[in-house]
Amino acid sequence: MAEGSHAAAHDAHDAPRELRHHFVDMEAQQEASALGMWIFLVTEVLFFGGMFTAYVIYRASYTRAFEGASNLLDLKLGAFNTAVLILSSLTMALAVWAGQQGKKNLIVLFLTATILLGGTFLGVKVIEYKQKFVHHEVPGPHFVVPEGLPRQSEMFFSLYFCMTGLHALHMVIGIGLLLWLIARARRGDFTPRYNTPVDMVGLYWHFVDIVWIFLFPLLYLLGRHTL
Amino acid sequence: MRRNESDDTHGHGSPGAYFAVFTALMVLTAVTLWAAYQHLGIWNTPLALAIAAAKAVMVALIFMHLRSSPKLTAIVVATSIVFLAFLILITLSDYLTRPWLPIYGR
Amino acid sequence: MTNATASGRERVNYLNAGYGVRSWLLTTDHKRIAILYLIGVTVFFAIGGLAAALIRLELLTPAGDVFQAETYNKIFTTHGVMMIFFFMIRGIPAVLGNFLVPLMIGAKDLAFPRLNLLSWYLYIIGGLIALWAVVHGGVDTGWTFYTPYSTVYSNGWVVVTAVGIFLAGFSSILTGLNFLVTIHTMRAPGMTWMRMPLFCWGMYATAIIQILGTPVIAITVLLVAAERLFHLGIFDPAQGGDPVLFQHLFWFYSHPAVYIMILPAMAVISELVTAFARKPIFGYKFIAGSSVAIAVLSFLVWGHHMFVSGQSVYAGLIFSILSFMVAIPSAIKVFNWTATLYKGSISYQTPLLYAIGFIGLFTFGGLTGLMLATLGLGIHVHDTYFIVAHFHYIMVGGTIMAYLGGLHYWWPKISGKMYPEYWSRVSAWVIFIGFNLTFFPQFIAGYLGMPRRYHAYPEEFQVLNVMSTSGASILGIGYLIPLVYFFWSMRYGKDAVDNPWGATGLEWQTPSPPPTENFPETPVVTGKPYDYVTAREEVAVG
Amino acid sequence: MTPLFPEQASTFAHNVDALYLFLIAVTAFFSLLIGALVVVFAIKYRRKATDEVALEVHESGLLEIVWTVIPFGLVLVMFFWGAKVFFQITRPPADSIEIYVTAKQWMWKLEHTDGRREMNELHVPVGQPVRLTMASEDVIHSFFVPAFRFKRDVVPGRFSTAWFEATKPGKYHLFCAEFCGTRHSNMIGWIYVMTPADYQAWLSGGTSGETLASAGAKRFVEQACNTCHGEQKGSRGPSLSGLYGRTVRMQSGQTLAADEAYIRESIVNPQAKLLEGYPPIMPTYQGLISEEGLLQLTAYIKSLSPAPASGGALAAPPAPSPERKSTKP
Repeated sequence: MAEGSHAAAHDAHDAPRELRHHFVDMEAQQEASALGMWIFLVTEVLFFGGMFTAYVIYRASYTRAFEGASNLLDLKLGAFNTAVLILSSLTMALAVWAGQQGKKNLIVLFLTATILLGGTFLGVKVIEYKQKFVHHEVPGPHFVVPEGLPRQSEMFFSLYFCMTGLHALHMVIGIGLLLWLIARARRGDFTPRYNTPVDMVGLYWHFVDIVWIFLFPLLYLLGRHTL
Repeated sequence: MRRNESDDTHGHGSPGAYFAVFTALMVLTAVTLWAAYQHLGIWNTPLALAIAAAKAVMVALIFMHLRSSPKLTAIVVATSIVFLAFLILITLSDYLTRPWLPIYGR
Repeated sequence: MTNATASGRERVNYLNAGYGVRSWLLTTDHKRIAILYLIGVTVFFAIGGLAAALIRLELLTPAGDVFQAETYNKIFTTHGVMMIFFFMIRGIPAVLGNFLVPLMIGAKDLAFPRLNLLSWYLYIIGGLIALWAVVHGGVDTGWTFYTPYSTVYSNGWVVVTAVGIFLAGFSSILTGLNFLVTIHTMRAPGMTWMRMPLFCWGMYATAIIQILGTPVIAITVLLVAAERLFHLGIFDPAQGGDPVLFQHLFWFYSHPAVYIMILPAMAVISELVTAFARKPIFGYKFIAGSSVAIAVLSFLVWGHHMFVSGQSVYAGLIFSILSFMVAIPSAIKVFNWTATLYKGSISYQTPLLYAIGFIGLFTFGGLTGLMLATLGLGIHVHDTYFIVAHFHYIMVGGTIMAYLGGLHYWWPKISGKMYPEYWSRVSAWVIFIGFNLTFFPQFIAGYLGMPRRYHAYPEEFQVLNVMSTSGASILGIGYLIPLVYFFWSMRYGKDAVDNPWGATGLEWQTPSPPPTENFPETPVVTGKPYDYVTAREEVAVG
Repeated sequence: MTPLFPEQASTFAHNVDALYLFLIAVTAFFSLLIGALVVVFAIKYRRKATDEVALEVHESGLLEIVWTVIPFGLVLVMFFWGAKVFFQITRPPADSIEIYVTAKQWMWKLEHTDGRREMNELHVPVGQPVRLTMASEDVIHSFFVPAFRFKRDVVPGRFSTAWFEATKPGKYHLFCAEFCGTRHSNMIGWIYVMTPADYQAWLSGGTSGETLASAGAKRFVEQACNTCHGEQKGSRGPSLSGLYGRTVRMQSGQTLAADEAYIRESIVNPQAKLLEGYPPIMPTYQGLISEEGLLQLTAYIKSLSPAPASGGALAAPPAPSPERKSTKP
């Protein structure tokens, strides 16, 4: 890491207006933001980690229930959503790239694309959830154990809803952040010199993508070959 | 440890690299779907997870610019993985060793 | 930049930089946020303390004749939730850490000042929600929220409390994140890692735990809430869930959380010992390294809370040996503090009294912790008053002693006023005596077999409980005295000089109280910390 | 004056107390050492002039090593000693009296194998190991007898096992040690340890109801377990006679000891561990049989195995490559 900060105070000439008073220069500020964001993502890893632990334990105990219940998920929709989310990661990466160039219109374009893709993902998720409600596969008092499956398939759906639900919540927050970015981009806030917010939201969005990259095989692809 | 300033790509990726990664991610998604239907014995899940991990690494390295980030960032990421492993593996060790000591009586 | 060197009382400092309510509630100055935290932490401590008083009142007699059983259960839950989540975990990092970390490393503020303010609001909102839940609705699960009692059987406001704890956890994460980034990126020129004050090392280690542990409790309480609301079965045995899994997830955070409470205390003690011995700390690298070692090891020992829970005996073995390992860095710290006193120039001012009290009580409390890590013995004393006594020795005898010691030590810097020396010594002694009288008998009661969380108890434990309750009354008075004189000193105390103790450290090289920007000029660090020999001339002036 | 130790009334008590005394000695030694050093230094090196500064004492790597290694050695002793006592407490001998415990808010139900039931009271003979198989109907409870120096959580959804051997006739407290709700502190009872003669007298007094195993046998038929788990050849499920205490082989190739935990799991989650040679057709009985019923069924299935010779063959854990016993009837 940097050996402390550089001695030169920033009060001298042209301090950029985005520079907060307590940082030495823009680079120190950018570095702190990036580190902060990464550390935040660490907390997110462990946040989801609690549920992954529960998943691992119960899947080991109730393998057959999990495999059977997993086969009740709509693989087509799940795979489609995976593709959508990967594509949204691409547009997000391009938005960050556009931000570094300071190309206002491109930023807005790519961010809009990302929002649309994120919205598509959530829309498909709503369809999937609705199917579960219709089939009484939502855990709780109205749950009906699917035919031919052990009773513990309810546990799979408990975890399915918790994990995808929290993931979807992260998507919703992400879309909110993207809208905020678009507003700022249209105002012309982002320049080659200052585009940290785009960068940070990009990190967040990619992280949410990574979570899904793991959720997809763990939830949708269990025991498909046994059919 | 600061990035070089006047780097053409700002030390970050370029659209070309992004498209390449995107293609690889889509291909791997297809592979994992295909693999899920193969009879691989106990290896279905490990393979699916390995593919997921490969995809995650690509997203992190290229999309998230981890490759061109300071070393500290890599340490931060590694820490999260190590502690996640502590949580899962140590908890699992309890469950896996429970049947080791049979409790008999008469 | 403001000219902060103007002499005399009219000097602009962070306290008189603005007076309106807005200037406080919308401040991003880490020092003002520290004061906001001080107020919040004190209020929640008072509430938790009140609950403690009611507990001790009920336990004065064996029959449960003061409160209904249900009321009693709600009271001890209130005590635990308030003290743990809203006082202990936040206390030293949020108040002293917030105030001192930027000062000690020569920065103008924390890296993310607005985030810092946000984290205070989250803390206060979370605290008020939890308070509303435990007081108005009532929660009777204990602070541990063991399932399936909390998810299926309890009638209390578990979900609301969970929301409060979740917000407080988020706040704690943001504070930790802020400290980590600040310490990494904002150190003054010349402030290398090995020149950093040990207080900052302690805060750094604490922040690591906050970052890595807190998310797990956050998801765990969310799952508990979800289970209550939607009847999921993740921890419900009726649906195939395992209550022991809840305990794993809970203690994965809640054991390291103990170190969130004690590491900052150790960090304070390191500063106090060296300042009042006027001698470089003995074994700087070992104390700094042991903080980080504790932070990492603390994540590997949670299962010693579960020796009788039905976890695998082999897991028990692993957790036991690892728990012993975490004792070693703690022992290293105690030995190094003691060695620091050797051939020092020791001044018995109040902060040192607290530090010495800490060393004694922490040593004893820590050693009794070894008994709990010892498998064969831990089974007998688990969930008895022995545990209660042990962790109060660490939490109250350790953390609160250090917190008060640190508050006295840095009070001149925080408020610009001196506290009354006589009364502060009296209170230190009253607290020490009251504390021991309260909690030592509980070790005996625990070994005799008195289970914790009992509303009524068999008569043979009464003598010990009467001792404990009388000690608690003394302890309560001991805590009231500083509350009074700190307030008093803000108006009537003597003005503090910049460096009243002749201590080293950047925080003493700036005016008391410091200007908003912390330092008139960015300081440059040229030597190692606690270099009293080099600093001698300045001391003579001070 | 109150005593400092509870009565020593089990075979664990002496061992636990000896360990405790050792740890007290260590605690006292280090607490006094640190306390004395702090006080002596504080007096001897008190500041004499306000501007006085300590002369630097150089750091000593050797000292750091010494005070790392000594505690390390000490904690290893504690660990191994503690582990030894721990294994004594957690491994019941094979020839014990069996007691079946059902915990519920807020009472203990204790059943003897002959069907005799007690409420918050347990009569046991002195000098004979007693083994507890415990189940909870609601939340987590914890069976704690201070005079015996052991406790064990009773976790819903599984059997918890504990054992003790009382050494001294008398009346001892039974506490619930895990917070279990409003009347947690009322969930206490008594253990009566009796001389063999008194115990016989107690046994012969009063009527004992139906034995646990025969109650279990009834349930076995009620739940139609016998349609699959019959003795005849070609049954859909394995025969259960002689199952308890055997090492069985799973489809996964794993071998397992068929103890109470296994029997219970096979009823509530039969798919978890599939016996080699049998298809996964058994439905789960989770939520369909009460805890008491599960205890009775377990007692019944256990009764189908011959009683072991005391301290006998059952105590051995499954070896890595066990002797192949046929799992088929």
